[in-house]
Amino acid sequence: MITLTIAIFLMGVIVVGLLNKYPKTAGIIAFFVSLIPFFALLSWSSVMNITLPSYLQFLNFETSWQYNLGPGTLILQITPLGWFFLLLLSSLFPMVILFSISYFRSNAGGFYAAMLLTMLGSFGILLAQDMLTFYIFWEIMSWSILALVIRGGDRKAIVSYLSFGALSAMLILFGFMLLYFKTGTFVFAEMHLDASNLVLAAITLIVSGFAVKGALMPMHVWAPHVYSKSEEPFVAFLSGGLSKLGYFGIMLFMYGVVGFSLLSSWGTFRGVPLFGYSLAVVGAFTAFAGTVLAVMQDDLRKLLAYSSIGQLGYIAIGLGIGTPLALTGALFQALNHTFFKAVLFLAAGAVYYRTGKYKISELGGLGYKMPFTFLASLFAIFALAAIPITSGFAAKWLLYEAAIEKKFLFVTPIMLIAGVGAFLYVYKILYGVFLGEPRYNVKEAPLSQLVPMWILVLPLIIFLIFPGWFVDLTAPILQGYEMTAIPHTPYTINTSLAKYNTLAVIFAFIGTLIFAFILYLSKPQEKVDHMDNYLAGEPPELYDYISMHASSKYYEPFEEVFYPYFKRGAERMWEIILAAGEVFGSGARKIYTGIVGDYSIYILLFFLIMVGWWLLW
Amino acid sequence: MVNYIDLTIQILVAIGVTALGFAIGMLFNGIARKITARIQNRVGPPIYQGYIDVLKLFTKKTNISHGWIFDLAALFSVAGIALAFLFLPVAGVSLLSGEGDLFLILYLLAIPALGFALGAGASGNPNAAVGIMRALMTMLAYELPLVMVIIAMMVYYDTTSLAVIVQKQANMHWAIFIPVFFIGALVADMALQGMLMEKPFDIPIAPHEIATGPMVEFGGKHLGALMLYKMMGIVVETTLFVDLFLGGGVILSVSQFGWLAYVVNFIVWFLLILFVFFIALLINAVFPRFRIEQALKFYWKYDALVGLLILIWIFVGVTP
Amino acid sequence: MVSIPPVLLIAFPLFFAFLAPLINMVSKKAVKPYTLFVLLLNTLFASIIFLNVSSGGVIYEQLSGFYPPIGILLSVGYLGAILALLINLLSPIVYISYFGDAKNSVKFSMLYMLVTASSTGIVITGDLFNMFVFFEITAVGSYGLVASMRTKKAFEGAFKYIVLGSVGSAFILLGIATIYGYLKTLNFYDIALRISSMPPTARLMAFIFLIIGIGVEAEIFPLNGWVPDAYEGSSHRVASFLSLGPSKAGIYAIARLLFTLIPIMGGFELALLLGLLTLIIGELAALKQKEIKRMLAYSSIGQMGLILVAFSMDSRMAFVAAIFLMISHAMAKSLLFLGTRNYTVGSLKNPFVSVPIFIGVLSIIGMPPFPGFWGKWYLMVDMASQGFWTIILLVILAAIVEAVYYARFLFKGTGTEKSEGISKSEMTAIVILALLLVLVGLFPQYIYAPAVNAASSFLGGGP
Amino acid sequence: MTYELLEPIFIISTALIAIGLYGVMSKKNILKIILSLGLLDTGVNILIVAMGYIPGGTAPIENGNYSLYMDPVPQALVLTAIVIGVSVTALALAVAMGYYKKTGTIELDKEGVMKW
Repeated sequence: MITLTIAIFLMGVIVVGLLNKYPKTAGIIAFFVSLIPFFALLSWSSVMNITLPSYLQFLNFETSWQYNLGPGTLILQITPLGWFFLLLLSSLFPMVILFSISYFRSNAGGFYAAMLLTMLGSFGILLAQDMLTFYIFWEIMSWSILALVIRGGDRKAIVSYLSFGALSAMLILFGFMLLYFKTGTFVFAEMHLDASNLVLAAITLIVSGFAVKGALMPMHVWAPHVYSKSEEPFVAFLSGGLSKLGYFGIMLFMYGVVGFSLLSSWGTFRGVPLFGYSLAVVGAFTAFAGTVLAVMQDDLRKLLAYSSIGQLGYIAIGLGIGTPLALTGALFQALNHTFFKAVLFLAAGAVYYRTGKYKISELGGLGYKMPFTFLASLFAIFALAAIPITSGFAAKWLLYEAAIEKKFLFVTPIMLIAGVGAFLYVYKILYGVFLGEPRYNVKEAPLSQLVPMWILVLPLIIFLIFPGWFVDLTAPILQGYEMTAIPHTPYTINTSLAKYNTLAVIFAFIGTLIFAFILYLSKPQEKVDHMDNYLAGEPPELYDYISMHASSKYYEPFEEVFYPYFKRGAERMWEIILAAGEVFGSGARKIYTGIVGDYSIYILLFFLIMVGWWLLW
Repeated sequence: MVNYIDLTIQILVAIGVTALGFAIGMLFNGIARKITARIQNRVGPPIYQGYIDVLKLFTKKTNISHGWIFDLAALFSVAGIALAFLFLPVAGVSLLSGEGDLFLILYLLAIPALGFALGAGASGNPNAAVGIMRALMTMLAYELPLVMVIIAMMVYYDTTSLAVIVQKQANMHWAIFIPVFFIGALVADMALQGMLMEKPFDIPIAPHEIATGPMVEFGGKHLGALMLYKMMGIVVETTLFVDLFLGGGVILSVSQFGWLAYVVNFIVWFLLILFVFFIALLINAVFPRFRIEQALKFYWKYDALVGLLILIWIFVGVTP
Repeated sequence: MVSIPPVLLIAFPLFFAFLAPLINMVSKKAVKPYTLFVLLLNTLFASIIFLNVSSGGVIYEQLSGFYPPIGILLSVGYLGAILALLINLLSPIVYISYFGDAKNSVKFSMLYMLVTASSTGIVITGDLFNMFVFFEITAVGSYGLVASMRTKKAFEGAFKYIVLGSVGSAFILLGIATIYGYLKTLNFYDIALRISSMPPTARLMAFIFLIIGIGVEAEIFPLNGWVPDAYEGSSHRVASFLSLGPSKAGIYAIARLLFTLIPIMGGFELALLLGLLTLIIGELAALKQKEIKRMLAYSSIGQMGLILVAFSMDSRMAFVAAIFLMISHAMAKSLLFLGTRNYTVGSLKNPFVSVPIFIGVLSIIGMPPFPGFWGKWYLMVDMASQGFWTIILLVILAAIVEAVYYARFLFKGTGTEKSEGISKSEMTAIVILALLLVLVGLFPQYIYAPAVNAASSFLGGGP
Repeated sequence: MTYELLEPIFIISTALIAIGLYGVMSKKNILKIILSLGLLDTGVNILIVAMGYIPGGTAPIENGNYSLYMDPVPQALVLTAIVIGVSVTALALAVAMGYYKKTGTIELDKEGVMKW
């Protein structure tokens, strides 16, 4: 069945690629192909101790698969961790494809082909059991993203993505080679690592390679360019789904291959491995800086990009701390981020589909025009800002608890402040795009765009009520790392520090809402246009750009305070490194003077050096 | 099996305490106006003016709504602030406080704020938008020192639950008597000034610049709801402060004194929050308003620096 | 299985190359199909010989009636068979691109067949002097091809190539003279057998002479001054052809020299040093390059350096890696040279251009599942198991630099510039090349088995 | 077999090679470079022919007298090398003509050349 899956995927790639002229047909075919990983996921649910309902028993994908490539063997096998991340990706992917069917009006075959390839790559990565397989699928995923970035057509995005992609690939490759030198095998299960510095170097390289995909600072430079200059459904999948693969890699290698006890053997600080501690610090820094930068953006997609960077930083914090509590939190954050960021990017896509604009200062008042898009994004925004009426809060809460439990005195305030900063930029989205005065007379997004958005909102609500179900999912994963899942019931989570009862929150909120609603219903009201306001004057023309909308330079005082500290960012650092490389490059170029006599002199010199070397030797 | 009688009693207590909270909030509004007037050598309105205002607004005949998003503001702000209050231990009585912790409370406080901001944004008035921007930035500003102190306390008491922190301060082992948390209380009090939107941090509502900012478009029952939110907000925020540093006002143990303890504790709690509020009012009366950048710089440079010292103190002091 | 004499591989196109003017007299239109037919037939021969070799081992063939060591010997080894197939497979594909060209020069077709034949000759010959002759034919043909654009740049590049090529051939002759002077033989086996009887000084001198002479053709660092200029001066098609034929033959000769001919002490270390220098200088020089053919030429230099590094590891795995790298470079670089005529980023709008170019770039950078990846992977695995960290680091840095300049170059501009684009025939050629890249990448096992044979044979001192 | 390096023939050939290389390295004029290449070739050829020289030997032509003849292989080599040299020179001259037609000069000037 896996052979068949891969074959179908590859055939799908070719077929949709050839159907470039017929975007709708290609989209529908791609949608059906994209459902396969989800079925595979269902059929493997036994690894998570979930029994499949009888009407789904006909799905039986084999749980392990090998393919002999002559010199090496591809080994795929489902593991709990892989299953979990496959859950995120395979449920997001069909929705994104569904969204794109109506999003693209022409020339979409290449898009679907590359998207299918990214999913194929991710599928392989999540199941890989040895480094060769992992690397092959990792790079397939990586360059299919590149293909999609090229479709976006922005040079800076392409150059930064390809450069960082290569950097990441090479870091990972170098790390793999170190591990291979140490163990003499590529297979994860056969590796016997010890606490030598070589292994430490290897794991550091590997983790920094994955950090590029996970957009951890200072490896994040590519992300804003790519996110803001590519097609929206792809960005939704990239930010929501593919960026998680970086954290999958980090988790796999830190806890699956190396293991917590070995990590601890390189030194611990207050019970946390130093390695993890530094990862957590990097994550916290990323969370904070990403948030601050997000507040400063005017382009909706750039804002969401920096917000992604910031939110992904939380996952790194959780993976760094490495207690069961923290890992649960990190995985939960990964799940939430997958769905809410996808919804937000899709909503941005729907807004663009209708208005053709991405600049926040040029949008406004769409909340009444596109109410369902607005509501879906509102839910996503609640999740992003960790408001406790979506599951977004539970994840952040677990991470805070984990940090306090390990007495991360300096990291936790940064995390919290980043959380507060998130309010700032989500309000920018809300106000700039959906609220304020209307500027466009547009219709609601088409149904095939609304449906995926609302389906993606569902998990945020389900796991709000039953965070315990989520903890159940993490149990087999943690078991693999010789840890036990945190104590929980379906709707409560207990930690050594406190308890979180979702039912209490929900019922209390419903109760207070009823109270408020009664107050609200006390008197009848009159509805007026929301231009009819205290300013008492009409703007010159209703749908004119010279309007009273305040979203242009909305956080100007904020920028004035923070900009000086952020203007010399990581991008500048990399530019300096590149410039240094170019200095060497122009030095090397100067060798080729274009004068044939000089070239002959090189030959003679080489001859003389050889002879001289021999004479000396 | 759920004990329905217990549950009913709990719900009734919750409703009662919430109502009490709203009542106290309205009272505080009157007290605030009276005190400010006295400091400024005016007579001022009567102390029950808050009740009159709310009653008037809710019985007004013309109510203007700017659409359903606008209406969300009224719902969310009242519901949210009441929700936050339910999760606070009040005078040692932990209603739902055992079901959540300080982080939850900090985030619950965001619900009314966000709802309020939604409504204000939906009104389409630029003044409102500017006001919200200022409010959010003030929030960012004061949260840093506040959070630093709170985290120092969490690590010190080895819990994140506010109820447990209050319990550990029982028998007058109030945090404020510990030198480091005395400084912490000062830091947090500065933050409280911003939370209460009193001068010098009343930037968001600055009536002279942006016509009361977010509230500019509200009238009638909508404004009534917002006033309820603001009044209740005073109670919630001062209670949070009292719970953190002043042992929640608990001076008598319930197990020893029975119902008397409740009465005494509630009175002490009331006096303490009044005292905290009074300090805020005094500062309010004598200071001019900051600009928003100045507020941010004040909190992040000076207040947070002290907060950082507290963190270092705890970091060195607490053995893992 | 049919077995055919390897000499056909050389003689056949040579003969028909000289017939081409006759065909031209009969019908001008027939020349292109005729040439393609000849090349394709040669592909067929090459594949039969490849199959013969992989099933039956090395094929020897004497020419001119004398027995070795006096007579001229052809010996098709495993590596020779692979490369002969590679060259003869790719040269018709690149030739396809000529069909869409308005120009119809019989000289071009002749030279093309000539160079194909002689490059093949280099990889299947068993005689040093023979190799020299083939080198010279290749070189003369290539000079003519480079100059065939008849622009100032073309003449200039061709002239530089001629000068350096002639100096190189003089060095080869000197090397041959040295060897012959001592051993009185030019047969590879004889030389290899009796090389130890040569005094070390003479042996070393011969080695130096030969490596300089061959190195000019193989684009090794201090000897490759002509490369950027000649590639820049020549047409895209010729550059494409040069990177698949002559350069591969040259690096084959270097490998032959290193492994079987004159195994001197420190030879591999020297090769490693030269390879690394070539790699780094080539990649760095490409970093700030503005002219696309020149950039690709520098990139070629870097790739040749990498292949030399792989050979210099003197181990089976790395040898296999070198073979994959050669395949990757031959296919991908000719694809890129062909596909980037009239290049602007706007030409990427056409999927039949953008997808092949994309695949080519990926293979060069070393992304799976393309041949370049297998090459780099085996090379790294081999170096890792020997613990050569510094070299791995250098190779990795070079790969990153490579990615940076390819990205900067291929995707520069805004995408709105109009471009004439490339002709249908060129498109056909690059699509076929891309397909080949994908096939080799997805099924490396079919290359791996002969490659391992080649490695064992070379490491054991055979052809 | 011994070689005496001081034999004049070796001195001559080495000198020719050196002159040829010097010319290639230092001259900008295309014709001078081509001439230098010719010198270089000639030097190498002389060296190879000299290598096969046996004092008193005859030409390696089968005429019944087997006693002493030159080594035929170097001569064959040199013949081939001369042919190749001629063709390369011819090609180089053709290229020089082409260059002259395009630029009006046979100097490889410094400004116009492709470089870097």
